[in-house]
Amino acid sequence: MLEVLAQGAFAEPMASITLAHYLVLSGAMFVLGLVGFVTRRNLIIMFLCTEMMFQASGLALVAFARYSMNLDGQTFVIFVLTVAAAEAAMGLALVVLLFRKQESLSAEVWNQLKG
Amino acid sequence: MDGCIATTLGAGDPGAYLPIFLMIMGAIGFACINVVGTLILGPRRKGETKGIPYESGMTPVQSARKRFNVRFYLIAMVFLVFDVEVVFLYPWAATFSNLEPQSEQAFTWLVRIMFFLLTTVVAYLYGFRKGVFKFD
Amino acid sequence: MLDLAPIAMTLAADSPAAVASAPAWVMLIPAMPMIGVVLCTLMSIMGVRSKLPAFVTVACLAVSFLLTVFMFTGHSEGWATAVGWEWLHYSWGDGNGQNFTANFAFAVDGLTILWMLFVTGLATLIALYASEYMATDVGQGYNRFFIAFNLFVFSMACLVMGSNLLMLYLGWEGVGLCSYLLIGYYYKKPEAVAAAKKAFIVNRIGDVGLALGVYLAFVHFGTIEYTELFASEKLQGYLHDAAEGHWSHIPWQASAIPLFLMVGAFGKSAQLPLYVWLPDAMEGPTPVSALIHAATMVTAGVYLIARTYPLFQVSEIALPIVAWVGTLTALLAATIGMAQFDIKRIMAYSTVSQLGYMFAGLGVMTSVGAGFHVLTHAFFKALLFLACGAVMHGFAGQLDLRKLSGLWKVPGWRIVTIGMFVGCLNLAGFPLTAGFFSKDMILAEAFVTPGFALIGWILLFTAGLTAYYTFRVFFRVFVGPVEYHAGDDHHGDDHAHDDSHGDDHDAGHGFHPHAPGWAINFVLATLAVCSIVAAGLYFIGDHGWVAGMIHDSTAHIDPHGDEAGGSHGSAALFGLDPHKAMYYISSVVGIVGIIFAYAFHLHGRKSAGEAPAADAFKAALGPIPRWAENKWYVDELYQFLFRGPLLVLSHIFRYVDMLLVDGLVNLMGWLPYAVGGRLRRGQDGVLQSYAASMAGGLALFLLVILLLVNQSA
Amino acid sequence: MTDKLIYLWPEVTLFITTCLVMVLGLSPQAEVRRLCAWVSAVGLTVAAGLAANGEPDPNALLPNIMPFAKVVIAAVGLLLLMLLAGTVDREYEADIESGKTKFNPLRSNRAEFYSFFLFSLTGLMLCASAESLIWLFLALELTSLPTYIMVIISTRGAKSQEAGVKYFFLGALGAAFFLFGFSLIFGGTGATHFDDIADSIAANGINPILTLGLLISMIGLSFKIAAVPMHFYTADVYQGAASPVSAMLAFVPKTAGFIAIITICAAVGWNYGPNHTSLPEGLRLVLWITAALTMTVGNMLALRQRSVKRILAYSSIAHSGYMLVGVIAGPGPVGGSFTSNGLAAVLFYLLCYGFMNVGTFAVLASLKHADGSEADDIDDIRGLCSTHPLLGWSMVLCALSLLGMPPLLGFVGKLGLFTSAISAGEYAIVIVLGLNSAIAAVYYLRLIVTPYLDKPAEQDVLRVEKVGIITRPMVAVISAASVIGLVLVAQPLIEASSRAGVATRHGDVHAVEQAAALRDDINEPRP
Repeated sequence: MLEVLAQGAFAEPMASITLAHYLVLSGAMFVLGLVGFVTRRNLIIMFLCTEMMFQASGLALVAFARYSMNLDGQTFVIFVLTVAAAEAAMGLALVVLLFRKQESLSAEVWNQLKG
Repeated sequence: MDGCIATTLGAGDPGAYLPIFLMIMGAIGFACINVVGTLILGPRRKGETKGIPYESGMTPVQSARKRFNVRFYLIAMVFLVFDVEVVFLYPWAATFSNLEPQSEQAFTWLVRIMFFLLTTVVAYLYGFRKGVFKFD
Repeated sequence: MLDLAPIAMTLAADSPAAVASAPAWVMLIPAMPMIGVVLCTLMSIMGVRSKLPAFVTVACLAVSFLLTVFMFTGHSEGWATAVGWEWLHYSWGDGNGQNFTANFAFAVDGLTILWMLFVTGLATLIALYASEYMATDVGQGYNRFFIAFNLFVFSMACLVMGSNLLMLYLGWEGVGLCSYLLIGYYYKKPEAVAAAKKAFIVNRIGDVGLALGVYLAFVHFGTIEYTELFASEKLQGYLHDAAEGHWSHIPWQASAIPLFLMVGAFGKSAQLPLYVWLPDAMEGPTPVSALIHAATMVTAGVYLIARTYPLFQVSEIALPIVAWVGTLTALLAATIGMAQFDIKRIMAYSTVSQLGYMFAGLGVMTSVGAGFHVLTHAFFKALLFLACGAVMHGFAGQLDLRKLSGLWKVPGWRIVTIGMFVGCLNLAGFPLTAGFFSKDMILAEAFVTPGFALIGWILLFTAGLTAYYTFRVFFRVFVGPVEYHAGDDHHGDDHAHDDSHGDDHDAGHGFHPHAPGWAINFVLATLAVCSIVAAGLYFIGDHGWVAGMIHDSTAHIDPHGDEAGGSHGSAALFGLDPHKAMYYISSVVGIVGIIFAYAFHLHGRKSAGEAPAADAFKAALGPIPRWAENKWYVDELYQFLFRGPLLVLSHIFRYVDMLLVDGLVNLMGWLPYAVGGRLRRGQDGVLQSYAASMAGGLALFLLVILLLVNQSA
Repeated sequence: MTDKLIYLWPEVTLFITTCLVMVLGLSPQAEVRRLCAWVSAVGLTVAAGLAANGEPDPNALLPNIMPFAKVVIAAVGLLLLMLLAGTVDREYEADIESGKTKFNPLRSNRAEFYSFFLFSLTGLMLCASAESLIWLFLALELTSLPTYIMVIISTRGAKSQEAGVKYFFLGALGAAFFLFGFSLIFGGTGATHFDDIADSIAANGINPILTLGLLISMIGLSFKIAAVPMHFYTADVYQGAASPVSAMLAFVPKTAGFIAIITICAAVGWNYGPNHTSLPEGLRLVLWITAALTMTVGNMLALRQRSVKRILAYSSIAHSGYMLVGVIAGPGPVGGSFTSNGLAAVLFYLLCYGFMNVGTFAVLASLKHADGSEADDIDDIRGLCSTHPLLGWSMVLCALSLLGMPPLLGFVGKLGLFTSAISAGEYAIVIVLGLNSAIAAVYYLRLIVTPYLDKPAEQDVLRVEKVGIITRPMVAVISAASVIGLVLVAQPLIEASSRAGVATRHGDVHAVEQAAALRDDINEPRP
């Protein structure tokens, strides 16, 4: 499958690792994060999964920045890191609070609001 | 900008969507195989052990919940936030030395980073008022 | 530059749309009642428990009235507009009908001034009356009443003064809303709530007609501003065709407009077949009945037709329909009124009947007659209602004419009786009263207009019936032996209940009616004087003052090639000038009616409940009086025609599916409900399933769209 | 970049106010702490004034969006501030006053609550000024992150914590989506500035990576506007949060999302399709399906609710669907009026929705049960017109307006959406919109009939009482008055939104002349 991609659209004759490789890796990270978010019940793991999705975007950004020689992409990554850190701070505080309340980190205990 | 992918791909060519499609399929497929693989191969246990903070298989000998002082969390978070500020200082510092000294541009850059640091000061002030830095 | 200026000026002068601008204070006329609304609302919020809202209302409305008088004296001729602000402006092209403008603006001409004079004048007087009438409700109810009262006057002012059909529509809905709120004022009484609902629903039918008419007018003529609409070349062309008799040259869209507008007018002015709400509307407080449901709001239909008279003239059938509907309504309502016992209801049917006269007047092309009748009717009908209200107020809600008698001799009721007498004379068309002249104008015009003689005869007959049922009330209630029974109903439970009276109110003795106070008497006296003086208006100017006002408006017509409303050289009735002939004929008819009333209801009557002559005559007529008393079963007929089948239908659906309880509406509602129920299962409150749905949604969207784009690309 | 600063004074003002409030709210003196709300109000008013006098930016894709959107944000923000006042720390402050406890900055939430609110509004305004993907991303996050915490601290109950969990985690997921989308847009065009993106698209056309990026970012952004398939959190979160915060959630992130969607679509341009008046097929299709599903799902879910807040939440979902119709329709022909400009319709509708929605939530926020819990059940508003007339009528008016009843504000707003979609030739979605308006009538009528016609049962009379915060009923009444009053001044508002909805890159054929005309327009002294 990778060969198809490499020979098709993204072939760069010189490089052995092409943009396509980065993109597939980034896509896989994104989907893995997504799948992890959906399947895991532990709030911390779920949060780490969203971080993974963020970093997938970061990887794609860096790869694209390198490809199009536009450093804006790399700047973007720094900002993404900051936002991810802020979100992490909030997420961890939230997890602590929730754990104190319910004595569990499972996401399933929070199901009173529905319908 | 000339290097952008559009030129390589050729817009409007229906075949151009095939690699994208395959790429998505590949990404989804890879992820799904992993998940399905763990479902099939991995042992499945449910219960209390699964809900505990450490999923490494270690059974905690006693409740993990000791009464840590809440300040530990606060310090951890303050560190996290202030730590990230530095990320912005590095690129700035690396570029600033290349600017022409005394130029208007250099001045603008200085003002900008000062404003940025000022916001950090406000955050510090807030933390101070909140009592994060009191260790009594 | 210099050469062009005179040309431009000539163009401006020639252009029919050139309109004078009215002084800005004209906008204060609708603004004053709005200020009243705000003040009364504030008082309501602050929990004022005094008569303050009433006096604020009277003050605001009086200022409004004075300004209207200034507007009248300062008005010269033709249109004068005052633009409040540019309100709505949509355009989707440059062509005709692609540019929708409706400004919050007011346009003044003779018709507007005529209407505004009696609307604000009567509103002031009736607010004063209500300050005493509603006194037992002081507090939140009192405040609520005056908020709605002010809002009504504001809406009515918008309706009458607005410079475009959208403003008219806005006011139209506004007065409908206020009418609804005020009919349902005693909301604890189920009848009042039902009456309010009925009025609301019946009016909605009319409003749909009006809305369609306005829409069609916009689509066809490309504007709804009066000044532009009536001056438009299209309309002038149609009018020319109509005058020449080339009806086929007029497109059907144009001739359909009046038909839709007519439906609106029939709804608001309680004409066949939409009149059923008005008698029930009497459940509201009497000042409301007097102002809204007798004098002003119900004449909005007449106003609408008079205002859009040129539109009506481009349809061959519109005005004849109006004439016939009006005539039949007049007759039907009069027959029902003859058999009722509730004096307020009798007045309500007489209102329906008199409105029928006005429509007939419009239909036979005497807008002057209709306008004059609107004016005189406003005064004497308000007077009659307020007198009835005083009786109701004084006798604890008693309105049955079989339980009241000889009020003239009860201390403190002289002014009410005199007021009632003046009102009755006017309504009965007694010679030389205002009602006499205005009715004669309509009757005479019906006889001289070719093809409408039958209408004239029916209306003449109805005039006799009117005289009869009017004086039936007067002879039963106000003269004859003294006897009275208190009403068992303290209207709407809101009236103060004086225990010393309440114990044995059916006995007739022991109950002491409380005579009206200064406010009620003052208002009644003023109105009585106004009703008498109104007759004098007929002798001002060439053809009466009203004719002058109407000529200066869109309702002005020249149907026979000579002065409208004047004598018609060629036409004659019994060899006399039709108006002169009508003076004699209708005098005789009116007096005969009164004599019948005397013979049946005063002569030889010993008690309040029994009138031997009338009862004997009634027995001779068989079941007819009972049918009339039951309003010819029109309500039941409507029930049978519309509600009955719907109920049956809903029962059928009920068997089809238990969910379909209320008929068709719920059938359409069912599907979303069912789907909603299914969808709710997705909202199970678990984080993971939400996330899974989101992820699934993303994947699904991407696949679908990539596949679709792939195919189409 | 530096030139852009002159457009950012409202944001700067808000930021300074935020810093002030953050520090003031932690003062040991109760009087100083009470200043928070007032300082915030002053800051917002100044920001509104600055925004109203703000200059349009002729170089932006939507040159006039800034003044209009920012004024709307500040105006609705002021209403929201009045509504939010007194939400947190009421018991705590009372305890301090009575001497039961001493002030502990770690326990106090007031400073955070107000400053986070202002942060969120700052982020929202920054969305309107965004000129690049990075900026837009940061602004969106600045809008959202504070709201997560506001939800959690809005009440002390477990419900708001549950709402917070769901909102935060799903929000992070949504953010990851649109971030990934943004990175692909960057990849597809090689630029982050919207100007450059538009240039690149104009020069090279749409490529698959860009299409994919646009789709994923639209789906990610549909979390902000609560649209299908990211709508699941809405009802739970609105129900769990305190009513004032729910009111804020229904306006602030939604506005941010719509501004972001409009900006991105403006970079792509409405130059595709047979008449060169619609978005590229893929983007149009995703918005189309989202819009249709969103309104349908939202309305159907609302039908069978008992909780007023859930009804309003689902109605908020449905309204997002309505507004997406305007985005699909696009800015219409060059020089067209409000009736053909879908973007203007969306911006105007956001304003309408802000007022009506705040009004309904304010009515709920003004009521509480005897035990202090929030009013939420439909029975709580039964017969409200007779027990609390002002609140009852406010509810009736706002619900009528949400229903789109002429001549109220909601009708004027919806009219624009309808006409713009018709003039863009999107008849199918107009039919869906019409059908949905009919379905929606069913549950809005419940909100109208229950307070107005239903009489409270005997035991219901004392069921709810007014809360002791005077500003909340005031907000309800102001909103209800605006629902009527703003119709009377609809013309200037419509004109302003029509100006705001002009996209320079739209219709590249005309782009040059239009931008020139616009610059002339801007340079003319305004009255």
